[in-house]
Amino acid sequence: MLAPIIEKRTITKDLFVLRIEAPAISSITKPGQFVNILPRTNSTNPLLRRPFSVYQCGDNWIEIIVQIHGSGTQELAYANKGELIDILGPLGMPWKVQSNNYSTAILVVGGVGVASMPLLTKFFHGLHTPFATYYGARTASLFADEYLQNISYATDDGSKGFQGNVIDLLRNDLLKEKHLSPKLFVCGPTPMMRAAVTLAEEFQIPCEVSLETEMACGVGICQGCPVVTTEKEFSTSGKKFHLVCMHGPSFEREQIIF
Amino acid sequence: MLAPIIEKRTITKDLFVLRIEAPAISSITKPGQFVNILPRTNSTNPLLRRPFSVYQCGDNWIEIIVQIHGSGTQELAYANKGELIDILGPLGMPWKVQSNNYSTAILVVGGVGVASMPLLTKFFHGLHTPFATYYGARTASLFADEYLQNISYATDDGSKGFQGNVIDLLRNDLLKEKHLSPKLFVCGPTPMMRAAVTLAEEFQIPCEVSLETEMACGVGICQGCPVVTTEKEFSTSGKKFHLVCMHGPSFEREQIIF
Amino acid sequence: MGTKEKIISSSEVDLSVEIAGVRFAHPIFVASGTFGYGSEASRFCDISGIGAIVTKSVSWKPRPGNYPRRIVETPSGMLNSIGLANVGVEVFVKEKLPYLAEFDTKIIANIAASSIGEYCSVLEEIEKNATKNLAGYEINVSCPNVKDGGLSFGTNVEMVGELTRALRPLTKRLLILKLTPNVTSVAPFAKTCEDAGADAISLINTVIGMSVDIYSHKPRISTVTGGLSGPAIRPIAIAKVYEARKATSLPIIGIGGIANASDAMEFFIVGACAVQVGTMNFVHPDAAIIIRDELQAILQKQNCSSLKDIVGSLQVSDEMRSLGW
Amino acid sequence: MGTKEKIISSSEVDLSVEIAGVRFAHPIFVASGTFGYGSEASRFCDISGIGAIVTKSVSWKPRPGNYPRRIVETPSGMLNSIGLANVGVEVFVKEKLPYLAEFDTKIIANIAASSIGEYCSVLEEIEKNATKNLAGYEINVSCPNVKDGGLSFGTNVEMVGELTRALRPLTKRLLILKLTPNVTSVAPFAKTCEDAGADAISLINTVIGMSVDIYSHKPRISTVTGGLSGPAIRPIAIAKVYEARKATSLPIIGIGGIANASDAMEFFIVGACAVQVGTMNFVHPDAAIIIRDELQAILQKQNCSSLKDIVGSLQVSDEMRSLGW
Ligand SMILES: Cc1cc2nc3c(=O)[nH]c(=O)nc-3n(C[C@H](O)[C@H](O)[C@H](O)COP(=O)(O)OP(=O)(O)OC[C@H]3O[C@@H](n4cnc5c(N)ncnc54)[C@H](O)[C@@H]3O)c2cc1C
Ligand SMILES: Cc1cc2nc3c(=O)[nH]c(=O)nc-3n(C[C@H](O)[C@H](O)[C@H](O)COP(=O)(O)OP(=O)(O)OC[C@H]3O[C@@H](n4cnc5c(N)ncnc54)[C@H](O)[C@@H]3O)c2cc1C
Ligand SMILES: Cc1cc2nc3c(=O)[nH]c(=O)nc-3n(C[C@H](O)[C@H](O)[C@H](O)COP(=O)(O)O)c2cc1C
Ligand SMILES: Cc1cc2nc3c(=O)[nH]c(=O)nc-3n(C[C@H](O)[C@H](O)[C@H](O)COP(=O)(O)O)c2cc1C
Ligand code: FES
Ligand code: FES
Repeated sequence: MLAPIIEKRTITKDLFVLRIEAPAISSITKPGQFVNILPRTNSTNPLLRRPFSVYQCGDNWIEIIVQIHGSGTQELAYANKGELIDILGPLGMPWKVQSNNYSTAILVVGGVGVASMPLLTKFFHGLHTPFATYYGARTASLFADEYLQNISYATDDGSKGFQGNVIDLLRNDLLKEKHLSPKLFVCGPTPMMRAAVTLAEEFQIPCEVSLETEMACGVGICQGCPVVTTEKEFSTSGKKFHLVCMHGPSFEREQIIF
Repeated sequence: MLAPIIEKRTITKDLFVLRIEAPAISSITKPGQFVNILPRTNSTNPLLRRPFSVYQCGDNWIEIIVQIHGSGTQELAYANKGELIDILGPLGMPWKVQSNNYSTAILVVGGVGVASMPLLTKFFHGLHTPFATYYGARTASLFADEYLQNISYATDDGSKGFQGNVIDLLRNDLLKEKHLSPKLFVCGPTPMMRAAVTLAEEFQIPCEVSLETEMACGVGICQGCPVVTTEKEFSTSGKKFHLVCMHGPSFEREQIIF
Repeated sequence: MGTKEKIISSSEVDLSVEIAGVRFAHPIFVASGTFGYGSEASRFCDISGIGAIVTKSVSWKPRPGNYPRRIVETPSGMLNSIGLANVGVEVFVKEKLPYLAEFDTKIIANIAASSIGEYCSVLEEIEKNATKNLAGYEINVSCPNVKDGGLSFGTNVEMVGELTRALRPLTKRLLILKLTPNVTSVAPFAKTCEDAGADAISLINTVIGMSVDIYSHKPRISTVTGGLSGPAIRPIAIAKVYEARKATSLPIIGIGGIANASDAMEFFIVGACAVQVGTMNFVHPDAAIIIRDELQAILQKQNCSSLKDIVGSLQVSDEMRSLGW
Repeated sequence: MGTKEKIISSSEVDLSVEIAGVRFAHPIFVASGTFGYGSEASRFCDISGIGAIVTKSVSWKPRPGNYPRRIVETPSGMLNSIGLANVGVEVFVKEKLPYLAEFDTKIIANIAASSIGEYCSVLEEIEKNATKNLAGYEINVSCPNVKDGGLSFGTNVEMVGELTRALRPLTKRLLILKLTPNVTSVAPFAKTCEDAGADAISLINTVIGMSVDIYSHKPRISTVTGGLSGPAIRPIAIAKVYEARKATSLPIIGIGGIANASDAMEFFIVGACAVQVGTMNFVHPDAAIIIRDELQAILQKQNCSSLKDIVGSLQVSDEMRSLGW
């Protein structure tokens, strides 16, 4: 679907937000879903779409927040307000917010993992579910917290909040039993997500992580985005893998080995 | 060389002019030479540069006039003022204006063949060489005559000047012996250039045509742009071909078979 | 073409194609492994509007597929090493075929196996459970990404002959052999398929390729090499179809890097009677539908009333035939 | 790598490479047929800064080359059918070699011929007129675009062996065999070259490809098929180098789709000790120089003091080795 960019905001040198007019997507997107965007129409290089979490939804628009990484995201950085981009979505399964195994939601965020948190924040806020956000970054200037709430910050350089990593900050609070029956919703770099899973195992609390893998299609037809599962008999892809695009991108910690 | 676009002018829906700041090129370009432009940096599709005649030269800039044709020219149409484009030149040999086998220069132009005429016009104007321009197009709105002088127009639909093709218009004037010892300098669609050569043969006058062939390199290293020659022993490419990029793009009618 | 000729209206253009007696509404199919089993893309694509669906290679047992990383983007292409991840023939006939039977299109079941016996068993199992729109079988003897994925078959012309002869008596439906480009010459394979009783051949499967991560110094694909697909390989595919066309009179289904109707036309002109869209489904899940519509428009513009006039219409002068001069 | 390790400064990175005793300043060469005879691009490129120049294939007699159209752009690549247009060995030794002798770089003379005798004659003629920077010969047995361009040699492993054995006694300089990717397996060719006494192999030459004009229904290239080159084929080239690497201990010069230093690194990691830049010279006549500088920067970043540590550093786990599981 071709959709116009209606706003572009720069957050940091290599982080920006695109607001795209797409009522068909904004009307049905749930927290944790993503869209698949073709960086460039009419060229076969880059060839494939790039997946981006839906960062925010309005009446007739969605936003994505993009970290410049390689050729495709660089291409998007060149896009201007008014231009059309080719977008497919919403894709993937939402965060598993409906499960009744927790009473406090803990949003654990690292870097551009922030992308899937605003819709989750909105959801918990709307339902008056108690929630807290733990947000880590290298330094204060890298936070993109416009849509977040109840935030505890951690920075490597101590320029904002706790000095150290966000998982240690969270551990301190869990040790203090600050949160009643918490579940972790985690999105960030893989090492941080692994640390979060270890922490959740330690405290025996539920934990859902949102994974990133390379994707060719984003819709379940290429089988290109597997993650190893702990389950024995689950997906149409056989016994050993889930597809991140179709069964994820987020998984309960017990479902997968990553 | 990366050079900034300092102006962009639209002539018709699919014809536009880019002014590019490039003193190293503008200072040495001769009428009939061309530049080779990469439609897009950092992508391998389109892969190759596209050749464009130097349309006009200023102190520190050159202009090209571009007809949208396929993916590469479309890409250039998206380029904006301020952007950098990758340009190589000047390339090729100039029009053979120095030969003393003519006293009146006749510029014969069809369609986007106009691109190599302004510098030629400037040259003759500067030397006070008598010259006349015959310019044909489908209809009046397609003329790009801002830099031309002494123009006789021909249009297919009669909307400006002579109704019919520009070669017939020229034949009429040659029959009337309107020009003293003329030489034709021709650039336009291949059928029109062939007709010009036939006309020149008929009147036994010199005629130089500016050819277009696909080019991979534009500098003589790929051997991808041959034109069949009449000569027996000429180029490093062997006996049978000239390279349009290196030995051309313009050739005296006796040199080639096209 | 002259402007005075009769202008063909789009609805008049006959896109239908018949392969060994089986009629397809149009010649734009989707390729095995690039469209799942139909259900996944149904949200984005009018399944009934596809010429035919070639299903993901199915083997006797379910296969989990290869460890990640399975895909890498390359210039105008991609490498994959999925490893024939599939549900196995049991689930295939119980769930997938019945699901696909609901759509007004033809189904071609692609089969992968590691022995002639297994190929035969899978085909027989499907044949026993055939649904009304099952048009036939495409035999994958060309998967480069698993040890037992058939490429050992695919590069051995005797084996391809033997396999074809073994499968032929088991079905009256279409028997299509899918050939690999990873051979010096594809002509003997095409000829052998014809002699052994195949109804058609399809080509090309992916081209063996590789990519390396320059930071970890590891291959990017978990199986070291993978299969290259997408627009990058289209010129290779067209050359292979051209070579096969000269070697056999069997119908040929062209595959490789098709992104639009113009690309498809190149295959038709060279002699393919149908084509399959692969990698481009990942970019546009409705690629086959879009290409069908574009094709109709192109043929109309060329004032051509039937695709049949295009198939094999390549103009090669004798001068051209004598490579070099 | 750890941040505490010694940081290598650019000037310390040793890019030099030795192939069978011949030292090259750095491993970025330009490929035959993509840099003319040096003079053409000298305006845009510091010739002396190139690792080595492999000259356009030279044959005994001058060859005009094929009729136009000779080139077609394809997705991330191009097809060519130049037809070995060249000045012939007489002009080559009289004009081209002496011109190139003026530059502070090494020259590798690429030879094409249609018989073992002709290959020998051309090599002997050049050997007789050798200039001081002539490092050796690259034997083109892989041109797909002329009837007698060697591809008949290139796809026949016995012929390649015989040719190598015939040429070997004629020179003490480097004897490099340039192999084609248009074979089922390149390994036997690599092995044969080693056994027959070659000093090195280079690969790949172009991949056979084709493109059709959908309006005229004619092949776009005058010889119907042409050779595909450029970034599109890079994954194929890397896979072929990997295959050859396992089959021989000869030095390998990697060729195919190299556009930047990262691409070159992939070839080094897989086991090439040098690379040639081809098609990308057409886009950037100074590509080899740019890539040399980028390479230096990359190695510096990886804290690597010598290219030798990179060559063949591919990490393949046993798990990976067992294709599929
Ligand atoms: C479900 C999901 C949600 C994501 N949400 C966001 C987001 O909201 N904001 C954001 O900035 N990034 C997000 N990413 C990561 C983003 O998709 C990659 O950064 C992007 O694809 C890189 O493309 P490139 O062309 O710039 O990089 P290149 O390295 O040039 O890409 C080459 C290929 O690798 C793939 N690739 C490279 N890195 C990644 C990666 N980390 N994840 C997936 N594919 C990758 C590309 O898609 C492409 O196919 C998300 C990824 C996934 C899977
Ligand atoms: C010496 C010379 C001077 C030229 N001057 C001008 C000019 O001043 N203004 C202008 O608008 N056009 C000019 N052209 C034509 C222009 O180069 C082509 O229109 C352009 O290359 C088409 O690129 P594309 O990507 O839009 O088309 P595509 O068809 O997508 O291009 C595909 C490939 O074919 C080549 N190609 C296609 N058509 C032509 C053609 N007519 N000539 C050469 N190569 C072609 C392209 O360069 C490219 O490699 C000139 C051509 C030559 C040879
Ligand atoms: C991710 C992926 C999975 C594939 N799986 C199969 C398969 O299971 N069986 C098969 O016969 N071909 C398979 N193929 C090959 C395609 O069917 C097709 O032959 C090839 O990709 C070339 O076409 P394309 O360039 O249009 O993709 C697969 C290709 C891709 C890219
Ligand atoms: C236009 C052109 C001409 C070529 N001519 C020759 C040649 O004369 N001899 C030869 O051995 N290889 C020739 N090649 C092949 C290249 O040397 C190289 O092997 C091939 O193009 C792959 O590298 P690339 O992808 O970097 O271009 C030619 C390639 C091109 C594109
Ligand atoms: S990205 Fe294709 S199946 Fe997940
Ligand atoms: S375009 Fe390369 S030689 Fe002329």
